Amino acid sequence: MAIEGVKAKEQGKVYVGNLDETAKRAKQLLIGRLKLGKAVDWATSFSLWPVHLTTSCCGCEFAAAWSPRFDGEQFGALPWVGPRQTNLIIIEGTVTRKMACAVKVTWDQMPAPKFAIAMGACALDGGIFYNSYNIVRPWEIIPIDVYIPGCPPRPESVARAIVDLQRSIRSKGIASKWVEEGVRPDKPLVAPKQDVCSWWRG
Amino acid sequence: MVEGLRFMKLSEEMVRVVIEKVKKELGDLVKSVEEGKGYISIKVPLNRLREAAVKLKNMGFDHVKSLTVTDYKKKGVFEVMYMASSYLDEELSRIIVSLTVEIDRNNPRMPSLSDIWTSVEFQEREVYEFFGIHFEGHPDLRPLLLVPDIADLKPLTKDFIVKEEPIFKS
Amino acid sequence: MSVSVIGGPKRESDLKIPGTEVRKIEKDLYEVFIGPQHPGSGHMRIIIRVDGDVIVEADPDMGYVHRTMEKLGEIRQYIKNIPLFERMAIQDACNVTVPYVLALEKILDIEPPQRAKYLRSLLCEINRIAAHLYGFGIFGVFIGHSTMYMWAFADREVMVELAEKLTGARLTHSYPIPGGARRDMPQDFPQAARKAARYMRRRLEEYRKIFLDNPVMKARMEGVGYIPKKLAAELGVVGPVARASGIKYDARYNDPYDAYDEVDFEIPVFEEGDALARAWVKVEEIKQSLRIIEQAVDWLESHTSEAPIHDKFWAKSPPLWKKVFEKEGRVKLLPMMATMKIPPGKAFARGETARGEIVYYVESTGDSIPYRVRIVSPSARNAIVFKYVVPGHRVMDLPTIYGSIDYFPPEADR
Amino acid sequence: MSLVEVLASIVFYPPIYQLVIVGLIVTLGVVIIILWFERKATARVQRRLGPYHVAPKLAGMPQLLADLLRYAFQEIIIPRTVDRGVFITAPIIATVLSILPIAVVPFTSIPDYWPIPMDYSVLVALAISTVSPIFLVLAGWASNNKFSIIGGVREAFIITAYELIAILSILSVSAATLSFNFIDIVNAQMNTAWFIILNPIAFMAAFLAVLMSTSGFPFEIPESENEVVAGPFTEYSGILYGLNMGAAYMKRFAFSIILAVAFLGGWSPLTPGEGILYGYLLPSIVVIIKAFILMMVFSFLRSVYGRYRLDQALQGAWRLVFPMALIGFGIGIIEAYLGLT
Amino acid sequence: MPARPVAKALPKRRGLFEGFKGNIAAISLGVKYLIDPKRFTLIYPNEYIKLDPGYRGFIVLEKKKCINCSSCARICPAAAMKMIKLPEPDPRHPGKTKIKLWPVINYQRCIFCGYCVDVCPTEALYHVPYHDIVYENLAEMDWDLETFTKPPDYPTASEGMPVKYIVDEERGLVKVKAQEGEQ
Repeated sequence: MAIEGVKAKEQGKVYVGNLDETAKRAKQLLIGRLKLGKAVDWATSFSLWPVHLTTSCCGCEFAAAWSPRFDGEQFGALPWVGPRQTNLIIIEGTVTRKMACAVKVTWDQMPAPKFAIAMGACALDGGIFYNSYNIVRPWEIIPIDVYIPGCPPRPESVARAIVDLQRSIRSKGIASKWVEEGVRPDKPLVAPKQDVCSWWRG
Repeated sequence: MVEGLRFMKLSEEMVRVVIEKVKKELGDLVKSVEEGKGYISIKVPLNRLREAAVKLKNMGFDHVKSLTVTDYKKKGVFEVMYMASSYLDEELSRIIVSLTVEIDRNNPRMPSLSDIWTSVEFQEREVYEFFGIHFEGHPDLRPLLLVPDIADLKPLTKDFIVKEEPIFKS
Repeated sequence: MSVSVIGGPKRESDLKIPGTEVRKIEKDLYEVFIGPQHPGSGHMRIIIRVDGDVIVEADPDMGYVHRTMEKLGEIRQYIKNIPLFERMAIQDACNVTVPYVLALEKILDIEPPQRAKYLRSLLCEINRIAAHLYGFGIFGVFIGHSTMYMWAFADREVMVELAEKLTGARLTHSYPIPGGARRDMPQDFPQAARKAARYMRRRLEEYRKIFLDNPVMKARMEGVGYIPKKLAAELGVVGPVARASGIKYDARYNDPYDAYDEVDFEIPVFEEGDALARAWVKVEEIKQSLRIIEQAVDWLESHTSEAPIHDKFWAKSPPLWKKVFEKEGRVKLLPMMATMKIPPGKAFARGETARGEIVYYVESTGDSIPYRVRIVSPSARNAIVFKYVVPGHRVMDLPTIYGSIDYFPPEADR
Repeated sequence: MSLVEVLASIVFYPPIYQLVIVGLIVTLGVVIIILWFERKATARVQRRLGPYHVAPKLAGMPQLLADLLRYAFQEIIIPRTVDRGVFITAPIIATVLSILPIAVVPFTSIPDYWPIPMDYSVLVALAISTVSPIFLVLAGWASNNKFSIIGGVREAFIITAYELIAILSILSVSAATLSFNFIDIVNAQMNTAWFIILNPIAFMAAFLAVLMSTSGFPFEIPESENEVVAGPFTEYSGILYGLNMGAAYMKRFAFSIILAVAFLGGWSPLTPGEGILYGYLLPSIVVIIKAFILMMVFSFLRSVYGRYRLDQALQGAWRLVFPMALIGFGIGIIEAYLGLT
Repeated sequence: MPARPVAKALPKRRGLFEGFKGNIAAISLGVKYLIDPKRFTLIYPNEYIKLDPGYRGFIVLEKKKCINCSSCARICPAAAMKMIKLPEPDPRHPGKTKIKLWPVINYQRCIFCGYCVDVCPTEALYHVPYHDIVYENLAEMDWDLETFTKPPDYPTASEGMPVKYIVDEERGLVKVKAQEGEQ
């Protein structure tokens, strides 16, 4: 992964040798020769851990989707605390101007391959707050894989979205493609740039 | 049943008693006292607001439920209402009094009451960002909810216009 | 499996990445930003300064869910505001909208029929239990007890199921309308409600065993976040927080609305004022809500079914309206509802939601949209607790206090 | 010798068997199964299903495999602010050290199959087990993240509290048998009764100490997610986090084996006989099963308890569990004096 | 009999013994549920909840009944329901067209409040009792008139079997099979 502002030579230079090069070789070996691609897709699709970022009131139904009646854990999805260990973000409703920065930062903190689900009318086109002066459409800041309509959507809809995402990961080979080539086959990893943190930086 | 905890539906009689009491207590401070729908409106001049607030607090109105500001653009004033009520006094807790002042829309400055009623502290911060009313003597007057660039627009004043979409699809 | 090197201050401008700026703080204080991406803060941020393990300063940074409801309320027709304000606390939808409807009814000077009052109160109490269980679950997971979360959410589903039977939506019921309610009770509802009430009572005993009387959890809650009665009155805290501190205040009692002056229930008041007492207030309130549900269901069953809406909106309605009501129990709205003009006036109404008292101030100038709507929600009033009660506690007490006051950011930020 | 015998003699060469077979392969399997069990049991108590769709017929057993594989192929993010050397090496060293105690615990009484024959195996096992937490503290410190540092400091506090208790309570067994050798301890138990019956107080103390050291509920304080995100591991991603996650469970397994040998009679109902099968393999399976049952108990507690506050945990450790360990030690001395063992 | 505040006190239990008892009670309750979990989990794609007919799900227009009054668009709180102008042959003046208004819905915004259904003077709009449909791109959700006039595809129904939840006194909610013909 290229980082802006760092010379190509400096990249990947860490204490324990050239990790980037090592990782590349390992990738070639594992995916190319051992045909682990299918297994990676299978593992990723059954290990979608959503990061614990509650943007708004759809969080109620998000919580209910992991409650005993709908139990999101049956899909192997476990809401997790730190963004570094997760690979799925569920935008739960309205994203306000203040929250947009948090969404963007959280998304950037997550390791690839990562996925995003937009939940609720507010996360699609603002819902009932479509003309509010304080909201941001989340698809303007991060690339969304699945959209769930409803206000709030039923917990089954969240389950439906996870099932759909799992199927598309397996059928399109998103995770293995990422491991091999470092790109998402279907979508760019980064959405159109919009500086949502400008209010913070001042 | 404990005496004093007896249930009584709020009657006009009770409201009238409280109005009399307020009138007696506040004396010449008030411009007018009248009964509104669900509250008693006490209008006071701006320069005697703090005096009136102290007296109300001593009467037993120990907290503020709502700091309501209305923008009357045509009149050129902000109407600021401190809706106070009581927790510790069983009888007064049924009544809500609103301590109302009008301030100039173009120079929105008024004394802060957050040292009299602590419960109003966050609401004064909120009013500060939404209307730009500067509360003199507030310990911590910063925007509370909004990001700075929107707080500059003073979104709850009538100058800030939000449009609704028409019912026809273009 | 590739390695990326990101972040970190390299240049002066890099220092401005949110959360990483280096600022000088007096003394050896440690500034920790809790939230908004953080399980212990929900969708808000609390900036705490820590001296060792003790918090010396807490600054709640709200507004992450500020969705400008007061402004949008000023540009929308009266009836459209009901779903709008409902989004403040969707797990407590009926309770937050009833006071708005009450304010409108005060200006319109109409009184809903008795049946509508009972229906609204019934849904309010179902919502109250659901919201208390929601709060319980969040509180449980905040102090690490995931079973409490799961159990509370499992039992909340029973209440959600009841509400769905009654209104046709899981959470966002949009149930009360000026002058009445939108649906009548279905035939099989009373039986289900009574079963649910009996089930819930038994479950509360199990909650006590695994959570409230569990020595580990009790140690976490006892004496934490102590708010004395005087301080509670001074800070103006509401709801279970106030009642756990010995304040005998409940809008259902002090300013009764809907059917609350006809049903028999208690307002539990505790003196201890700590997190444990706040948890117990919720348990006792759930018990009382179950009583109200049973009474309301009895009343509704023993009275004949009629449209739960004021005659003003029903008497002149076309025959189709009556047909639909008889067949499905659904109250159809008159098209004039959309652009209904309300006479000029100002009204102030309060109601008791699960988290405490919510107040609405509605000002009308005779137009079809309100001139001003002011909402002060319970969480907005409880937010002050963070500033005045949290300092002096340990870092691990912050989630306990947060959970015990049942703070719900979308409601606080409006 | 036939090929099978040659292979068996290599595989069951004690250092290889204990470190590679039991220490790596069995431990990995046990961790995967116990994590699955933990999620399933918690789900049962919480009235839900737990992992299921990954393999409906196996009740979601491969769930942890999927998680591990996902971690292995995820991007590893190393922030520029961290101390890279320590950041990368700390979890690896912690993982290795956490399974090392297994190397000195004998699984049988036949001297041929002792990994490292020595008279002080109890002391060595305890000594090795005290090293690995230091690398967790280091991991937290190297992450250069406020939450990690708070988590690291909490870990350090917890170490001071449980270390003495763990050592003292396990040494009470040594006191009772007047030996620092696990073989003598097991033999003594086979002669009389298990130490969980002879000295339940010491066992309780040891149990709680192990719970604290592996941050199991109700002592899951360093990683308590509601204040400090993931504690020392906040900045870790990909396989490095997987290692960190696994290290705690591996450590728990190593401790469980020590407890099984010291308190639950080791290979007790079984008397090791001749040959690899009866002399080494079966006894070791008995020990592993006992350790597994202990781990199941540890895991079950997650569904009943929340977590203590840091100061309460420390207070409990010093005020309640430490005296318990002392009393247990006293009981051990009395037992030795009375010649019970 | 109206409300009344009642002062209550926390149960006072202290000491080592009470703590021990509390631990035992908690653990035994946990074990009880470990043995008999009383669970009612919906195994989602294999089962789906058959919702009550009164449920406010996706909205469908019966074009025959619609009288083009635009009440629904006027009452929609989220401005999701919009009127589109479509030319159609005028029956009274053959050869000429006239503009008619038809409602269309945008599920990017719809909040499922059901106001449009309740306000419709001819019951031309109705709810279908399902809600769990997701989309992979935004444009699909802005429905045109043709999509709006027929019930949306429901993939879940072909994958699983319908279940219903009933309130039970012992177990809270109980999952039962929904009969095919049952409403």
